[in-house]
Amino acid sequence: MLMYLQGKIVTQKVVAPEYNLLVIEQPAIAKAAQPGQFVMLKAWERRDLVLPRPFSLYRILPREGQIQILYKIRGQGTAEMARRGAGEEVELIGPSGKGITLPATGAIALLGRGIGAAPLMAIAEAAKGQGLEVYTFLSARERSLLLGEEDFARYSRRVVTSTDDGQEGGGRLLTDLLVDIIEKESPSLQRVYTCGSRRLARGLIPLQARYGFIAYVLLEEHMACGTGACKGCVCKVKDPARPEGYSYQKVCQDGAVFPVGEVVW
Amino acid sequence: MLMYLQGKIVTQKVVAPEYNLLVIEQPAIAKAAQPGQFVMLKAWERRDLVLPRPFSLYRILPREGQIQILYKIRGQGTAEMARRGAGEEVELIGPSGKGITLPATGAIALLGRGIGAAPLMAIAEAAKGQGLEVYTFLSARERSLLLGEEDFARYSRRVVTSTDDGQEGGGRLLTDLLVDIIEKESPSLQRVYTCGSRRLARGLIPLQARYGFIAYVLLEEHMACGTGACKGCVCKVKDPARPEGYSYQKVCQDGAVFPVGEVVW
Amino acid sequence: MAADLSVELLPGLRLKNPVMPASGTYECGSANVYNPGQLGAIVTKSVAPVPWPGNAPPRLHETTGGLLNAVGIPSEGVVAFREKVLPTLRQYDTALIISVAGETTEEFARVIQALEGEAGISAYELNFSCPNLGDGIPFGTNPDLLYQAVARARQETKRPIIVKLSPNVTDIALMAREAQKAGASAVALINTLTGMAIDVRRRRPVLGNTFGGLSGPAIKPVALRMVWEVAGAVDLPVIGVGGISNTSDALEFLLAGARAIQVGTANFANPLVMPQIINGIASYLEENGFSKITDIIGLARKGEEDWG
Amino acid sequence: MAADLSVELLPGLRLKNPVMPASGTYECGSANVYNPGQLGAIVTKSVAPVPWPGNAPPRLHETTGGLLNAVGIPSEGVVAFREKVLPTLRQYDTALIISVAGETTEEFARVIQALEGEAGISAYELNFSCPNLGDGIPFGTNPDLLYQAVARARQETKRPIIVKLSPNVTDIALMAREAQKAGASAVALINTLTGMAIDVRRRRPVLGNTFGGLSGPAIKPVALRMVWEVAGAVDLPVIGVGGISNTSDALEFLLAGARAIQVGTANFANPLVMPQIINGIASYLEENGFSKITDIIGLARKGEEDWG
Ligand SMILES: Cc1cc2nc3c(=O)[nH]c(=O)nc-3n(C[C@H](O)[C@H](O)[C@H](O)COP(=O)(O)OP(=O)(O)OC[C@H]3O[C@@H](n4cnc5c(N)ncnc54)[C@H](O)[C@@H]3O)c2cc1C
Ligand SMILES: Cc1cc2nc3c(=O)[nH]c(=O)nc-3n(C[C@H](O)[C@H](O)[C@H](O)COP(=O)(O)OP(=O)(O)OC[C@H]3O[C@@H](n4cnc5c(N)ncnc54)[C@H](O)[C@@H]3O)c2cc1C
Ligand SMILES: Cc1cc2nc3c(=O)[nH]c(=O)nc-3n(C[C@H](O)[C@H](O)[C@H](O)COP(=O)(O)O)c2cc1C
Ligand SMILES: Cc1cc2nc3c(=O)[nH]c(=O)nc-3n(C[C@H](O)[C@H](O)[C@H](O)COP(=O)(O)O)c2cc1C
Ligand code: FES
Ligand code: FES
Repeated sequence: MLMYLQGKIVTQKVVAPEYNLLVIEQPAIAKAAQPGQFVMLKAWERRDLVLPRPFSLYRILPREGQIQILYKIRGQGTAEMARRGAGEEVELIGPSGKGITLPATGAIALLGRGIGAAPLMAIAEAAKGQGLEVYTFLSARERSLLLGEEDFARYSRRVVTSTDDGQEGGGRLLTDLLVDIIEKESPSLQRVYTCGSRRLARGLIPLQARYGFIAYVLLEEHMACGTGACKGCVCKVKDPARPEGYSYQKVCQDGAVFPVGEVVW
Repeated sequence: MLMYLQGKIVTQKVVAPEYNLLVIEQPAIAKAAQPGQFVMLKAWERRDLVLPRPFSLYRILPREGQIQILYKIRGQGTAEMARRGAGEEVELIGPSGKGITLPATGAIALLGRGIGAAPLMAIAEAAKGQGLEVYTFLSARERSLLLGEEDFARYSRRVVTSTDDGQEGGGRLLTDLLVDIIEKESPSLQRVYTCGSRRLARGLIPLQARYGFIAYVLLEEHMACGTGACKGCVCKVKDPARPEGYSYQKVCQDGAVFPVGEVVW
Repeated sequence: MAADLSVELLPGLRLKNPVMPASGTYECGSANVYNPGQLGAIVTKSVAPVPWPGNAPPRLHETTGGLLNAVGIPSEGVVAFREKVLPTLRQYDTALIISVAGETTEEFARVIQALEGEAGISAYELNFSCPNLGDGIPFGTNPDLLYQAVARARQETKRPIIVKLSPNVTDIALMAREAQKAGASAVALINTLTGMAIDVRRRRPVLGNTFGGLSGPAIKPVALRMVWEVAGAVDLPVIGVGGISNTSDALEFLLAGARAIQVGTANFANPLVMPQIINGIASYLEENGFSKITDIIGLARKGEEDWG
Repeated sequence: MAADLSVELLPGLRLKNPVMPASGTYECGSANVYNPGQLGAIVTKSVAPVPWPGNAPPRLHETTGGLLNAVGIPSEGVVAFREKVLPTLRQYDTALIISVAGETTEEFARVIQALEGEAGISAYELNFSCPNLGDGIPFGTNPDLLYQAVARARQETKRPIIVKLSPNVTDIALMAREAQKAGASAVALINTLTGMAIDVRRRRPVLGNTFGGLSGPAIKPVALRMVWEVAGAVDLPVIGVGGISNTSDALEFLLAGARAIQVGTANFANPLVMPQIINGIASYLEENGFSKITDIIGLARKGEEDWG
């Protein structure tokens, strides 16, 4: 059930150039949230920024009553967020979206590009907690932008990285690196989750049948409400019942997690 | 000559509930400015606040290369200003307006209500520097809102105060208190400057002939440019040459100082 | 004593307070925030005669103080609406206004026909923002088309008809007068101003639909001016919409002559904004010595002659 | 190599760059900030046939992302303008555009007559925002009046005539076509959107004139949409105006098809905004591999069919 609540900033720290980690005290949301869900956040009184901004839950800590957000400073909203410090309040709507459903047993793989790593951390932690094997694949432009590597290592059997400059993983595609691991280690891979790159998500489509997993992508769309009310955040999803062959689904309510094979790319 | 420059905040301090004193390093403006002039100030990137805000120069310190602004936190712009601290930059356009011309000898009186005291301080300091006698009259709702009393005392032969609650000056009108002093001390009063109350300014009109001084008022009008370009900040000034008997003058360029007798109230 | 917030919006339709959502910006119970029964009325997203998919994404873009939306009117169609949505909406203890969309005069009539057998509908609000299938010009900007569509809808129902006006016209008072002549019970204004944005990096329009509707605080001065004009031009209740984000905004519209107000874009950032405005209006009335809200409706027009 | 910023605004009128002030928002040398000769052109405050006082104060009110102004057209009148103002404006090494205001068709013609003997005027810009003395409707919202006034002005001069369009109309493309038919050389749009604000404490309109014109970032989406529409509808150069506050805003208008842009409200908070935009456009061109500004004019329309 969606809530509209104040949260208090516990800490905010810079984790990489232009990337911040925000820790927020908000017990009700921490208790209700599932991995893959997100919140709408507002941290300003400025009337020029009329919309709250969507952010995935990077970590969900029900016992501490906290949620964490890993974000990239992109425009005016995130710049304002970055100015807030411990003790200040933010406004939150959430938890939004359907979140993910983990398989009962076996292994999962997480493929994140850049800030796309953010929602994967919560999934990694939950999967590990449930006794699943986690394989994490991270890519970015350069090493300093590989986010959360150490934390992922705690929850993963393996963390494989790749940077565009070739310093990590020879700059190879994460899907290729995934195939390597599958071929070498034959994990019992049930689900793959990806975020941060359309190319990565599309690259998973042909691999599903070959390796017997189902791949999901966490989509982004510009959002106004985050609660299903405005109908603004749609993506095209295959729909054989329609003459066009697709229908629009709301990323905020019907997603943000979608099977890669159902999205019209 | 008007300039558009950055200024660096030296200090900002709360001087009364909702009243702050801002000290800004800006040598060129400090050097060029005259008492009675003002600056247009912007201290935000928010695009909802499209206009800079006008503030009188409370003190002009050419040797220190500083200007000071005494302001009341009223709306969103002044609230943003109050959030800025030492070392942060503000944008300034100025010095704007004509400023005042002090008499060569004799005495002047200053009548300020509330934040209207702000521009009078720069006048007091200049007058004292020129060897004139200064009589200062300040009124406010209550004692804590009498602004700059101690500083005025340094430049004034006398500081007379009145508060609406009667704790000071029996709550009497400053014009009445002025008459008392004139009657008792017979100063050689040449000019009277007033700011912060239309009633005070109008009250000075009949006193001019009786006591042989000229009274000026520092007017306020909502401003966009502060430089004479937008023609938005007009007040009605008597103009016998026109059939209507008045014409519009720009507060920012033709004022903000006007003879009380010329303003159409 | 608490001030009386209730208004008789239309003869026989008394609202407990003058605050309601703008069509398409509020879903009952989508956030667990308050009981929608507290509102003066519930207004639905516009309902189309048949299922409509809406526009291609991207559908949203934020501008300075505003929101461009090119959602279009995605709709499950009136039949699905009647079977699946209406029953839950009727549960709330407040007035229910059904927003109706169409691309032809007949389509408006068809939606109304499909709903006439249903209980619990307080009024229809006709949304004329869709281009007319015939000539592509929105009903809302063509006085003759508007007249025809309202007159046709009037034949279908005895229920109150609220005509929602588009601001993209030269003469909003003329449109309101046409609505009145055609039998409208009230007018609501404004719908969104047509706008667009260009992505400078990709060098193409941001929105999938190129054009979108601008809403939010940016448009409030235009909305208020049009409400002022219309309230002075027709003898119908006026509902004010456009950029209302807080109590002070809402009061401006009431003082200009609106008998009720709708809140749209502001719901997104602050899901509690409508109850906050209801409370805020009550406080304003009490602090200023008014015993009932009707005392302030149109009050800024008193002595209108004096100030132009 | 530095990109070529010059544009041929009109046959025979080449500007060194496409950036100029919007009428009424910039006074040459009023702040000692830069040489106005750097600008693509100088545009004056509208000049009236005889001295006009302008509207009663208050004339200004800030709204979210916008400015409401009810300045009116205070003017020294064309004779005083010619004797006292024009000589100094002519000194600057750039194009000079004289904005002309009137309340009747004849008044526009009179202002132009009074200036025809003067050298150094590059073009006239006709400001149709004043209500017509006859029926009170602004020229800018009545296509027939607009046509007449432009045609009449056309008789008076061989100089280029820029027609500045009001956005307060149903069909801006129609207005632009009327201007073209009547002999306009170019169109500039938009002037301000009519709006208002109410003082909730005093319960009366804020502005002395009740209504004012809304400008600033709030109106940019509407201005851009209208520029897009008009650039697709007429065969005339288009000058884009409305809410431009930085380089990115200016580029949006150029990409939409404007051959030049005007900056208004943004001058107040940032007197350096125009030179900054000129430099910003140059950087954008260089970073994106364009050698001249004309390469990007209308570029967002390419493949227009594809995206609606
Ligand atoms: C479901 C979801 C989860 C997300 N999770 C994260 C996260 O965990 N960490 C993170 O750094 N970012 C995340 N994003 C992206 C984040 O919302 C944007 O970076 C942010 O809104 C940018 O705001 P701004 O004001 O700084 O940028 P501006 O460019 O000023 O934004 C202007 C407008 O564009 C929207 N916008 C801009 N970029 C995006 C985007 N990529 N997706 C959606 N809307 C956008 C903003 O919401 C705003 O309405 C997520 C987006 C979605 C939809
Ligand atoms: C020549 C001049 C000198 C001034 N000197 C001082 C001073 O020394 N100290 C001080 O505290 N204040 C002074 N003021 C008033 C000060 O400019 C306003 O208090 C300030 O602009 C309020 O801005 P805001 O954003 O906080 O208020 P908001 O209410 O948010 O302002 C909204 C708009 O109204 C305008 N505005 C609001 N109040 C006034 C006002 N009284 N006069 C003019 N415009 C106003 C703002 O500039 C802005 O455009 C002066 C005004 C003028 C014209
Ligand atoms: C996302 C969105 C969807 C909307 N959908 C509708 C609609 O279906 N029918 C309608 O009449 N108006 C619709 N509107 C317009 C609003 O009801 C309202 O008239 C407009 O947004 C101005 O009000 P605001 O500034 O408070 O948002 C929509 C507006 C938005 C932002
Ligand atoms: C204070 C002010 C005065 C204006 N005076 C005129 C004028 O005299 N003639 C005119 O054609 N437009 C005038 N305008 C309109 C502007 O030229 C411009 O069209 C409008 O402000 C939109 O641009 P902006 O958003 O960049 O300000 C004025 C605008 C403002 C804000
Ligand atoms: S963001 Fe409003 S429906 Fe998804
Ligand atoms: S504020 Fe622009 S002319 Fe005075």
